Amino acid sequence: MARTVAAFKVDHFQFLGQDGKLLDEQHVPAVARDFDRLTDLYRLMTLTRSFDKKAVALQRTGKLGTYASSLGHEAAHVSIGAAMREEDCLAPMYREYGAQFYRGVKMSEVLLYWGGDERGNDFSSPRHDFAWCVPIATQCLHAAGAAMAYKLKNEARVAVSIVGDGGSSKGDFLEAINAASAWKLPLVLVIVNNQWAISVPRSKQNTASTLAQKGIAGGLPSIQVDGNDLIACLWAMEKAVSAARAGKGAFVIEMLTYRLSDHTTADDARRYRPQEEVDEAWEKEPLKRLRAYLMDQGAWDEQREQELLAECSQFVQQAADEYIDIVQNDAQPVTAIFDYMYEELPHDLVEQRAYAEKFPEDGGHH
Amino acid sequence: MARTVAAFKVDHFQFLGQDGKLLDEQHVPAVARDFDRLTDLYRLMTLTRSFDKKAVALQRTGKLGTYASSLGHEAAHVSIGAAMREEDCLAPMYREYGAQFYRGVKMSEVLLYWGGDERGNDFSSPRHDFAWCVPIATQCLHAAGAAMAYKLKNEARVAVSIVGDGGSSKGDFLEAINAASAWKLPLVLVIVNNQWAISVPRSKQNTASTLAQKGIAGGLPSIQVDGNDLIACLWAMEKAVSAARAGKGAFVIEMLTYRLSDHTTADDARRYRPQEEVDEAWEKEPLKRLRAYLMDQGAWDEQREQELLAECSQFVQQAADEYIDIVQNDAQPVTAIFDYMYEELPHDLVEQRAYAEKFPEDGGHH
Amino acid sequence: MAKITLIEGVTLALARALEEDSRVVVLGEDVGVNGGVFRATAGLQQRFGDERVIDTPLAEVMIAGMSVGMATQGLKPVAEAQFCGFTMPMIDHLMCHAGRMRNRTRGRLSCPMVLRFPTGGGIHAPEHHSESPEALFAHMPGIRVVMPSSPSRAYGLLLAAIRDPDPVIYMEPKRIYRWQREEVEDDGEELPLDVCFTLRDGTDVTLVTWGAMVKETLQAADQLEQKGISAEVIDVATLSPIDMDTIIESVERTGRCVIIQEAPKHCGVASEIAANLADTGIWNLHAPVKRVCGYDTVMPLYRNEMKYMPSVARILHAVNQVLEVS
Amino acid sequence: MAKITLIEGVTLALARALEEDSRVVVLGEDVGVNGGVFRATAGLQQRFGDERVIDTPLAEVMIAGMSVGMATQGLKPVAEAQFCGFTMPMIDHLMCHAGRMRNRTRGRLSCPMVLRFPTGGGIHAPEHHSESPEALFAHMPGIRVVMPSSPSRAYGLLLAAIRDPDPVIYMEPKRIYRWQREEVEDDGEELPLDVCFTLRDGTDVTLVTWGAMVKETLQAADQLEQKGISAEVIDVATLSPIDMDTIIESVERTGRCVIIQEAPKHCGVASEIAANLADTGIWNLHAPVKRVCGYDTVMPLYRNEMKYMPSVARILHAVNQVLEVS
Ligand SMILES: Cc1ncc(C[n+]2csc(CCOP(=O)(O)OP(=O)(O)O)c2C)c(N)n1
Ligand SMILES: Cc1ncc(C[n+]2csc(CCOP(=O)(O)OP(=O)(O)O)c2C)c(N)n1
Ligand SMILES: [Mg+2]
Ligand SMILES: [Mg+2]
Repeated sequence: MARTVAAFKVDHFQFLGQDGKLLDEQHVPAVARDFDRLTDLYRLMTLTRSFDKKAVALQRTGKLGTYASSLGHEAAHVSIGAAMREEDCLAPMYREYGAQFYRGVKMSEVLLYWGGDERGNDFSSPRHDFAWCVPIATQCLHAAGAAMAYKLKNEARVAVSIVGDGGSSKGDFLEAINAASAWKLPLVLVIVNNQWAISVPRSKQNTASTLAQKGIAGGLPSIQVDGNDLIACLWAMEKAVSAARAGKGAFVIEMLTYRLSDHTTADDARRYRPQEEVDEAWEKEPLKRLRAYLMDQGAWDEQREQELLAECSQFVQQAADEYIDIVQNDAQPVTAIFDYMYEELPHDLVEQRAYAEKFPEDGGHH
Repeated sequence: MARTVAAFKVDHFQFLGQDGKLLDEQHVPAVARDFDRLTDLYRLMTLTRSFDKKAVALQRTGKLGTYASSLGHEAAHVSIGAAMREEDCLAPMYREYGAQFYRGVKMSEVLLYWGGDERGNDFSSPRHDFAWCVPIATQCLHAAGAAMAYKLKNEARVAVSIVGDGGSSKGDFLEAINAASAWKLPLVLVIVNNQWAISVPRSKQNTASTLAQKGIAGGLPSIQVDGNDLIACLWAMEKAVSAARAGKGAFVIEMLTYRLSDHTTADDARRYRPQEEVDEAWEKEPLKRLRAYLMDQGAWDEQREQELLAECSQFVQQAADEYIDIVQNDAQPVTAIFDYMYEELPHDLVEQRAYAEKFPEDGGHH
Repeated sequence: MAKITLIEGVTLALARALEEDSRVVVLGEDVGVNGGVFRATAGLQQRFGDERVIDTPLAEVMIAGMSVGMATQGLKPVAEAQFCGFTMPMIDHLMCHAGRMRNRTRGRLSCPMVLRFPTGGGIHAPEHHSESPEALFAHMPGIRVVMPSSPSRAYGLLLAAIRDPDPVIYMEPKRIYRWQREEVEDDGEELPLDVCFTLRDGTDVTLVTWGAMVKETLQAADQLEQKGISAEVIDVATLSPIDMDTIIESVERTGRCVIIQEAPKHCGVASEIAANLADTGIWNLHAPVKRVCGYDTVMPLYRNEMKYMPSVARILHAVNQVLEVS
Repeated sequence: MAKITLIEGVTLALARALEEDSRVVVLGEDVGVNGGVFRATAGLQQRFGDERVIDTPLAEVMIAGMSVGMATQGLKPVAEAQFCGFTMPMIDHLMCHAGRMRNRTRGRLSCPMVLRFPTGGGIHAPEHHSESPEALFAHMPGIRVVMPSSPSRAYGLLLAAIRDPDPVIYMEPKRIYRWQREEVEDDGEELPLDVCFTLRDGTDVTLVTWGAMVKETLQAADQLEQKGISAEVIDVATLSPIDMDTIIESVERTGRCVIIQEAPKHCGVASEIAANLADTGIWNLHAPVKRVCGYDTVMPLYRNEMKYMPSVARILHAVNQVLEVS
């Protein structure tokens, strides 16, 4: 005898069409009418894209190491930052600058990090956010731990972690879902599904119809949104963050977007994906869509756009200059290799530090 | 705008009631009428339970190391063995003797293993099955690898792995689901949910309503069965194994049962769970139920039961004697520590082996 | 003052840490109601509640990863791994995060966590319950590794580990969990995390060891004494960083050194100690430095496990080798 | 015969192994269409199809665990980890299963798998891309650890690793992937997995190293030669087990030894070599054994990474130290 003991579904949300028109004028979240907020966020999305361009240029001219672009992810990333409070905690992967800028991370910090200088991770703010996380998906468990800490300390704070479509295959992410379920953690797990994990397409990660449904493993509410629609992303994030803050437990959100760039500046995506796919994705990209909407609604115009672009390029140039200045005039000494290893340097490192100081030329000749 | 992009459910299957009556005479799988087969399996379940009792007794009298009992799991375990073909591959955890006996593993081998002798893992048959696996859930990925091997080699073979309710929280299991989905592997993932992971109750693993739904993360068909109902277990296993063999991909089956014993002989479950819960579980145990059914159907009677019990106790005594004989009269020499490390012993181990032989007394005095 | 065992020293230190610092949280599989499979956390959940002493789902990566997360956000997680063999999935978060958090963020975040677990063989346990993986942890930058060998050191070193502002691996030699009883005052006094303990003074040879092998090493020293040979016995206790000064100072006096470790020999902690002796300690050596170790094999299942581990006979054999040279 | 680089030696060996043995399967993240992030598997999927050269989901535990499973069931998986830092989640399956399968089952099952990955620093890569974790693997029983330092050794050792009936970790020193070109005949000749290679004969001091540090060590030997000092240079190549005979025989002639390793010093492979010199090699030593290593710190981000790694200057400094003694 069979009886159904559990049933689930994954809903997909989109409010803003590719053309910048609302799909359904009647049913839109309030934020769709908050043009001040939307223009602010649009400005940040634009700034993020300007930054991205500058960072890639710095890399191409040998002034920056490998850099992971956020091109095309701006709506997803900015919405994540915008939905959080300062006291909440972000556990990013490595390309979500839009979220971090919103939260107060400086552009020069991003550049320092990719420029091979640990000071990039010493965010001016927020001081408690996690650093960029290279080992894929491990940040999800750090966020779960942060959420656990807030819960145990009775603080109304939420932890948010971001993972990619690739990273969603990893045990760390899946164990984070389970942990969130076990303890009803104030945790939001965002999957930024940009269709590619370096050269591996989403379809090779698994054959499930959505990635959001991974949350069902823990019985978590799990939804999918158009990740190029800022309104949908923000609506979903706010819903999830406020549920988490209210003690209702965790949420999984899959944001469907597209990596318009190479994986990083060390990658050449032409080796593995057709240009037509990329061209098509450009049609759906998030800035154009939001700009069209705002213009349509009279909240934006070409002149403000031009002013914004000029402002942005000035701003990112400043950040670049700041970065160059630091690495050229204030490089970390060799002792910086030792000085942050422990609160108090153990005897073996005291010795090694002194030894290292004997070789001031080291590293120079390579 | 919302649209549902994926929908799922988990069905629960039970055919045989606690009282040994079919829940619905009209809808039962064919095996429910195959009394020859059912009595065979009932015999093996009974034998497994006799073995279990003997093994615990050996441990209590100092003749065996820590032993993990299978008490209460007999329907689940035997069904797993019975649904597989010899050429299929089992990746067990550590207490599924019923499955292994069906497949040809000898009782004396089980005793050797828990008796601290590697020869227990040198199964006389089937030679390709995985050994007992202590690091929880890792066997799921070995089974996935085996399934991948069969798929790549175009062999119509199926890999089956077993994991507990506790183990279902671990990344290895969750990554195996993902792998099975990615490659449509001929893999059956069985969760034997016996409600406890040592002292941690199922409810603390996560708050999802079923464990079967973990399979939804990979879009795998995922069902739950009454793990004390041999007919339901066998029906589900056969369905899953034949789908896998036919190239239809993987399956997740959660079998709901109960660990009637301590976790292992090193554990004392009275420390953490109420006797009433255990008493209640005894009402649902698998042997009684199947026996009642078979008797009801005229396929079994008290005399055959008594004969069987006598046979079983003779059989397990033989196995115990065989085991004791081996460890007393044919102990592994110190060189056995070295001789299976590599196909050809490297020079460092050749030296260490010769050195070890100089200390024949070693180990004796502890 | 009651005489307590090594594992009771662990429990006592955990209780005091939970008592004195509300940021301390104990977590792991079966640490709550059950009080741990070895009873190391017995009674703690009852006393401090299930928000301070937390049973986790069965997921070691999760335990490690969440401990890192909790530690960065103002708690002091003291996580338990149930057995040494099950720490392997935790290595990723230890190596890639716990040991790097402070350095990575230039001190903005830190990771004051402890991972404690029973280690070593000799209790007739199943596979994966009897390994000695300390060398893996000792090779990780940013992480201290400690192993006590007596009830008082169990207490004092664990307190120090929990109070330490950086990550510490605390390995408990389970074979000697209940070997000796000792009076241990619950005075909250910690022991330093960067010194060796000289357990016995001697003049002819220095025996260096840690954890459960302290037992056989002391027995070997006893037997040597009966033959008129005076062995100094040093318990290294902290395996990263190692207090080589104490060891080298001893070898300066004895001229001879045998290092005893239960773990496999190749690239073990004993190798590090011997390597230091081959460097700054070399002029003091009157004989080769011998290492008496577990073999470079898998730890056998229990019937042969004691054949794997260094015995008193093997220690004496090595001591004879270094004494023959003169 | 074309002159090829080290990484091309890897590709050549992979192609030959795929060609000669239908059981060989290459798998990993981005190894297929993309040909690997370093191009080590370039062209292989095209040539051998996507059932022989397989792109996997992003899940290292899965790659390791499935490789173990495949290896027990008649295949020879050659798995790639994308960077050294991402092998940490694989340690569980390597330590608990790959290295134990044969022993555990008394030879019934075996685990002929290879895990290969780029290792070491010096290419300005992001965090976790530049570590040298060989000591962790070398400490694991049942697993061979190999690191080539030239195109021909890359080819010959990888072929041997793949043909080996037991698990082998094959670490590729990415800093010298394209350092030198060498004529390598694709003749299927393997090189032995248990010997050191003497790269340069000398009489005054023995320099022992492996992987990318071979570069600086040879440079140091050149500079020493100009000062009239004759340095022997040994590439250890196989780090577990180590061919100590070759090293000890060399030190017997030179009386002096400096070991150079990029990895952190504490409990590294250099420690093991020095420990052996302190034992059986001790009577040959005329000076302390010096280790020139990476620091016991996190590998810095790229701006300081070369300051972390042993430089020619640091090697020369250590050589001077051991030569001053006489
Ligand atoms: C554990 C681990 N394995 C491999 C890598 C190498 N790597 C870096 S990014 C990446 C792909 C990530 O894809 P996805 O998760 O989809 O994120 P995206 O880069 O697309 O934003 C890989 C394989 C890594 N950083 N960490
Ligand atoms: C990775 C790992 N962690 C911890 C353990 C210790 N341990 C052995 S059995 C067990 C509980 C397993 O529970 P479950 O998965 O439900 O299986 P059951 O024993 O109930 O059949 C634990 C924690 C282990 N063997 N492996
Ligand atoms: Mg992606
Ligand atoms: Mg269970």
